[in-house]
Amino acid sequence: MEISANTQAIAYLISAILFIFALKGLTSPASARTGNYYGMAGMLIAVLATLLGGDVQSYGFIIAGVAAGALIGGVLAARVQMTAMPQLVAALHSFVGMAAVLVAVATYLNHAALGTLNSLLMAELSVGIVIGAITFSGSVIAFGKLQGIISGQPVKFKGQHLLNLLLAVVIIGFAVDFAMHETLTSLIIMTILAFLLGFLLIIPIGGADMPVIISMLNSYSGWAAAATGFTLQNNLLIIVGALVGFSGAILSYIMCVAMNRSILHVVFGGFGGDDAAAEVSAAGQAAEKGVKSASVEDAIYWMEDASKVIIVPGYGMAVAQAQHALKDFMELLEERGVEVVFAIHPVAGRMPGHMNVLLAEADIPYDNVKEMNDVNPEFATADVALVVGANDVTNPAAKTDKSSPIYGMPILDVEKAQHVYVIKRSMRPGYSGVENLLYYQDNCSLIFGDAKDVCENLANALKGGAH
Amino acid sequence: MEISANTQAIAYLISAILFIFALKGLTSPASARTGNYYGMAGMLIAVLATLLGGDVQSYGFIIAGVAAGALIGGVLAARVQMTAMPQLVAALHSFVGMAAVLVAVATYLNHAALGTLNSLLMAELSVGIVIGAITFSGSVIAFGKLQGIISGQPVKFKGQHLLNLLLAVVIIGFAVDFAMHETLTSLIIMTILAFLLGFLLIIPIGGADMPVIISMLNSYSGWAAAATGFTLQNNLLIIVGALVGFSGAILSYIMCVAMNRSILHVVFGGFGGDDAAAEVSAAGQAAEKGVKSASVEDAIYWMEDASKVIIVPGYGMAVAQAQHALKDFMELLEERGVEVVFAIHPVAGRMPGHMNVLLAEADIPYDNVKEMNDVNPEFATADVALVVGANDVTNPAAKTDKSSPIYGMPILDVEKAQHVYVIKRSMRPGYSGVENLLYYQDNCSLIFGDAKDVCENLANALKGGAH
Amino acid sequence: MPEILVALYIFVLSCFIGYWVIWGVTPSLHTPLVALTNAISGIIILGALLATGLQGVGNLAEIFGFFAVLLASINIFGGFLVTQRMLAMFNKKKKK
Amino acid sequence: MPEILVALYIFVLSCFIGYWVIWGVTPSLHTPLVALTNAISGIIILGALLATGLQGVGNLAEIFGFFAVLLASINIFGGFLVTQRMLAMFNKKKKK
Ligand SMILES: NC(=O)c1ccc[n+]([C@@H]2O[C@H](COP(=O)([O-])OP(=O)(O)OC[C@H]3O[C@@H](n4cnc5c(N)ncnc54)[C@H](OP(=O)(O)O)[C@@H]3O)[C@@H](O)[C@H]2O)c1
Ligand SMILES: NC(=O)c1ccc[n+]([C@@H]2O[C@H](COP(=O)([O-])OP(=O)(O)OC[C@H]3O[C@@H](n4cnc5c(N)ncnc54)[C@H](OP(=O)(O)O)[C@@H]3O)[C@@H](O)[C@H]2O)c1
Repeated sequence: MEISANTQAIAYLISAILFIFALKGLTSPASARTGNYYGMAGMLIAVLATLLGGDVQSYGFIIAGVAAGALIGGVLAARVQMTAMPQLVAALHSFVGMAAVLVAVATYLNHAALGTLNSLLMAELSVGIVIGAITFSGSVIAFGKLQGIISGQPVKFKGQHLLNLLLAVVIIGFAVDFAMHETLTSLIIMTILAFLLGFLLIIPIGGADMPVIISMLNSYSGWAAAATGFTLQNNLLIIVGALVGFSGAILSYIMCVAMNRSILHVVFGGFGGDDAAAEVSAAGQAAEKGVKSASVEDAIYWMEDASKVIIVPGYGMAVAQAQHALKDFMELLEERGVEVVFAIHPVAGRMPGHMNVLLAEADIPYDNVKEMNDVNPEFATADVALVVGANDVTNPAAKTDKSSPIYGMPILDVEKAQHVYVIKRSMRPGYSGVENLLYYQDNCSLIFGDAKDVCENLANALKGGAH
Repeated sequence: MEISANTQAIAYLISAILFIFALKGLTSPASARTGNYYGMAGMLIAVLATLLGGDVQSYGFIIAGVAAGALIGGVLAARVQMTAMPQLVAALHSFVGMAAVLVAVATYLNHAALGTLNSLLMAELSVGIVIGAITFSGSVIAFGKLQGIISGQPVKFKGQHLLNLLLAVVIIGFAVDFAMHETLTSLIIMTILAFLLGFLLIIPIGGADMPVIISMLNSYSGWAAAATGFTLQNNLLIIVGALVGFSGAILSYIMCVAMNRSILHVVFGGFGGDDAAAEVSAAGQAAEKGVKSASVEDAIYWMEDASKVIIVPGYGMAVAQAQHALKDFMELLEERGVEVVFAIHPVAGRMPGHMNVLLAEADIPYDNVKEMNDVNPEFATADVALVVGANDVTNPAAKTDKSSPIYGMPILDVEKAQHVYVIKRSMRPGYSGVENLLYYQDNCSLIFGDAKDVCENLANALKGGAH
Repeated sequence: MPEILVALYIFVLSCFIGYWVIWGVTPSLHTPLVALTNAISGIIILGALLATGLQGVGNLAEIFGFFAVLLASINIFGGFLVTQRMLAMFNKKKKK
Repeated sequence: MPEILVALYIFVLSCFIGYWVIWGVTPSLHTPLVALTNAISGIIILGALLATGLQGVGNLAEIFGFFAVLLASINIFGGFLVTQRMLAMFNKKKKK
């Protein structure tokens, strides 16, 4: 069976519609699964329409590639820990980037063999290759930093940004030469330099900033797909590319707003490494007051008969995998008639929506989980706020201390609860390296220990205690 | 100066973007004016690009047409009363419909003269003509009913819907004949029948249902423009047509939901005319309890020292043009430290957003104006709810009386206020013809009189009274 | 792609845009929305211009075209101006 | 319209759709969103299929194409399945 170009175009349109509905499904958890199926259907239709379109004539390599890809992808998806999602995502981005480069080069070779090259095509190819290559090497670095293969420390040297700028200019130069004179060497040099640029752009960024970078690279991978669509005159690639491009861009934007930093600051800033200079001011004064530490029993005392407990999970909960223990604890509290709410800050954890996925993994119903703006007014009426491995997102310095690097970042109003208990292992600061003024408040005590252990102890205390 | 087809295509794209931003501007009153300017700019660019495109070679008729149109349109816009907006809108829709018909016919004539007709083109032309003609005659009837030129009563006869269906089939038949054999007579008959169909479709619908119908026709006029875009291979027309088409469709949908009726019920129902059978049940029982009537002074007594007064405007306020008097009254109350809120039901008045425009006309700041869902919880804390010429949107029967035709329609929870005063002229029911159970509640009294007069009296009482 | 398919693509994508942009309109501006869509549906004037301005074809087409230009212009000017008038009312800020 | 302009139209319209559809995603599903966009950006496989399957051109292109198919497939399968896994967690209803 072979379908005409027009049938193919209509199939592509249907598949574009399905992709849009797939994303629209994510409007609510209830419709999200159906959305994912729409996405799968769209992909299937698109692939079939391409295979049947008459342009594809040999299937051996394709079958091999898809089979191997299905196997690898399936295993990755089944095995990955929810806490390792950022790495997986980075790895997948790098694949899209590399695929874009490979497709562009192969398209060039095909057109060269058929003698159908022209300047516009070569210009479009260059755009695809450069964006793809940057996406690839950038994502590889991001993956390495997140996985701990490469040190998370920002690698910095003088004139870094100037070098990158220079490199970009040189790349454009080679691209122009390639587009105008069909010079193969220019193509090769351009590609290599683009890989290098991706590497240099991401290496100076601290490991902790990787979530924003990953979203940025997600956006790039979308634009790379769109650029490929222009080269291949394939409208479906253009549509999907734009959708993905916006997804990454909007997520980076959301993260930056929630951290009160500009994207430029993330890309050029080298945040969260060495310089913790400005934080002496208010925090320094507060330090002299000392910090109270508490035992599990102290905390239970206030929680077991409370009317409302708000739990604030953070990165530490993810690291310690404490969500299941928290779920047990929540159920025990609810059995005693305590209302339990989980309060999620938009950048708690290390990627957008990170906490939601972990809580969902532990089967915590999403009606119990509230976003920052919805839950903030509730702290004032809560008996206890239990902070589990969260830090920066609870730091009142963001509201009060103008000299703090996180000043202006919207935070959870934890300090308004009657009692605040914070579970963490040490006095070390969180991601931003800023000391947390919350710990010096009268109503706040710290429970030192691993989040999972402490949560299990809390649950046990509630079970065991002969109340 | 003449521009190439490509430049023209880019100009059209820019103008499409501007139109989208124009509509996006209406997201908030703050950005709406800029949005309107975007719309104007988009239109200017589109017209210039067309005139310079090389296809247009004689300008006499065009200049005359635009000049006359500008004059008529300008005068209409400057003169129209805000309360007469529904009529204006209906008239303008009819123009779009007629223009679509004229353009399609002229396009046919041009192509016939040049000998470039083909079946696809003629099929598209037929779609454009039929939708355009229905839009035209339907809107003319709607205009007539709203303006009172034609009786608002639904005109009904047996077999009406069957006749319409038959007509539609016949129209399609002639369209097919035209597209296949280029028969001019078929074209003419098809056009005439389409005009007739538009007439027959709208004439059985009661005057009070016109707002929904107008939105529906708005939607049609969009689809007519899109169909013209297909015939002329003009992508800008397609884009704008789809935008307008969705606007009308969504507004009809919103109205239907707010009235808890289906669009089919509106189109085929003949609501709000004769049959007031079912309403005896609960309303009948309540009627025996009698209704309290009150004087302006009674109402002032509870309002002058209240902490919160919620004003519920409705169709009667629009008819009486009472918004300016209400504004004075609001200011006098505020001077006395009373919090005044205006509560807007989504279908208060006779078109979506009707009340908002009137209140804005009277300079009432839009911070004082709240939508139903936001304001409903506030009634319980209000000392007085003052209902000014609203009726159906306050009828608790919608919540309690399953046999009521308006059962299930979301309403304003007026009855929860401590005291309720309703300004209206008589015991006649509102638009739906259903008796209002609110009037029989203990905390409710009616102030009989024209809304404007009563509001002026209220203001005077507040000024004059030596409190 | 043949023109008709291009048109179809554009139509479908525009429908999505229409859906979202209209749902984004705040309810208090629904009346101005109606007026504004009235104005922009005057875009049908492009068809009218082409019909009227084409050289060397029948007079009848030109006359039809003239009326189409006239009607569409009324929509455009009437629509934008009345929207403007309404929005000007909304734009007044709280004085106090 | 020349193909490049068609592409431009489609690109611009899709950008608007992208803007609205992504802002509509509820924050609690942002992680699945990232995984899903990963999956659908595997659409680059279309380019890979064309590059690999074209008859009678150099072997080099075919090999490049093979790797592109492989990488894109990993994305597609990995992306959809991990999204599925995550969403399955969300879908469990409150038991009580
Ligand atoms: N979510 C995103 O998309 C995103 C993106 C970019 C940046 N960020 C940044 O990430 C930060 C997130 O804030 P956050 O409050 O969730 O985390 P955080 O500020 O990084 O703090 C995490 C806390 O968890 C504690 N912790 C670590 N491992 C633990 C364990 N095993 N048991 C118990 N406690 C443990 C740490 O203290 P100890 O070492 O003393 O235990 C630390 O104070 C924000 O600054 C945000 O800007 C987030
Ligand atoms: N807004 C929309 O988009 C839309 C669309 C379609 C249908 N509708 C329908 O329209 C109705 C709107 O409800 P509504 O509560 O605003 O109006 P309503 O139910 O029609 O009631 C209007 C009331 O105003 C009174 N009134 C009329 N002229 C008056 C004057 N000069 N002075 C004082 N009172 C006067 C009338 O009583 P008297 O005659 O006794 O004075 C009547 O009870 C709903 O049923 C809705 O479904 C609205």
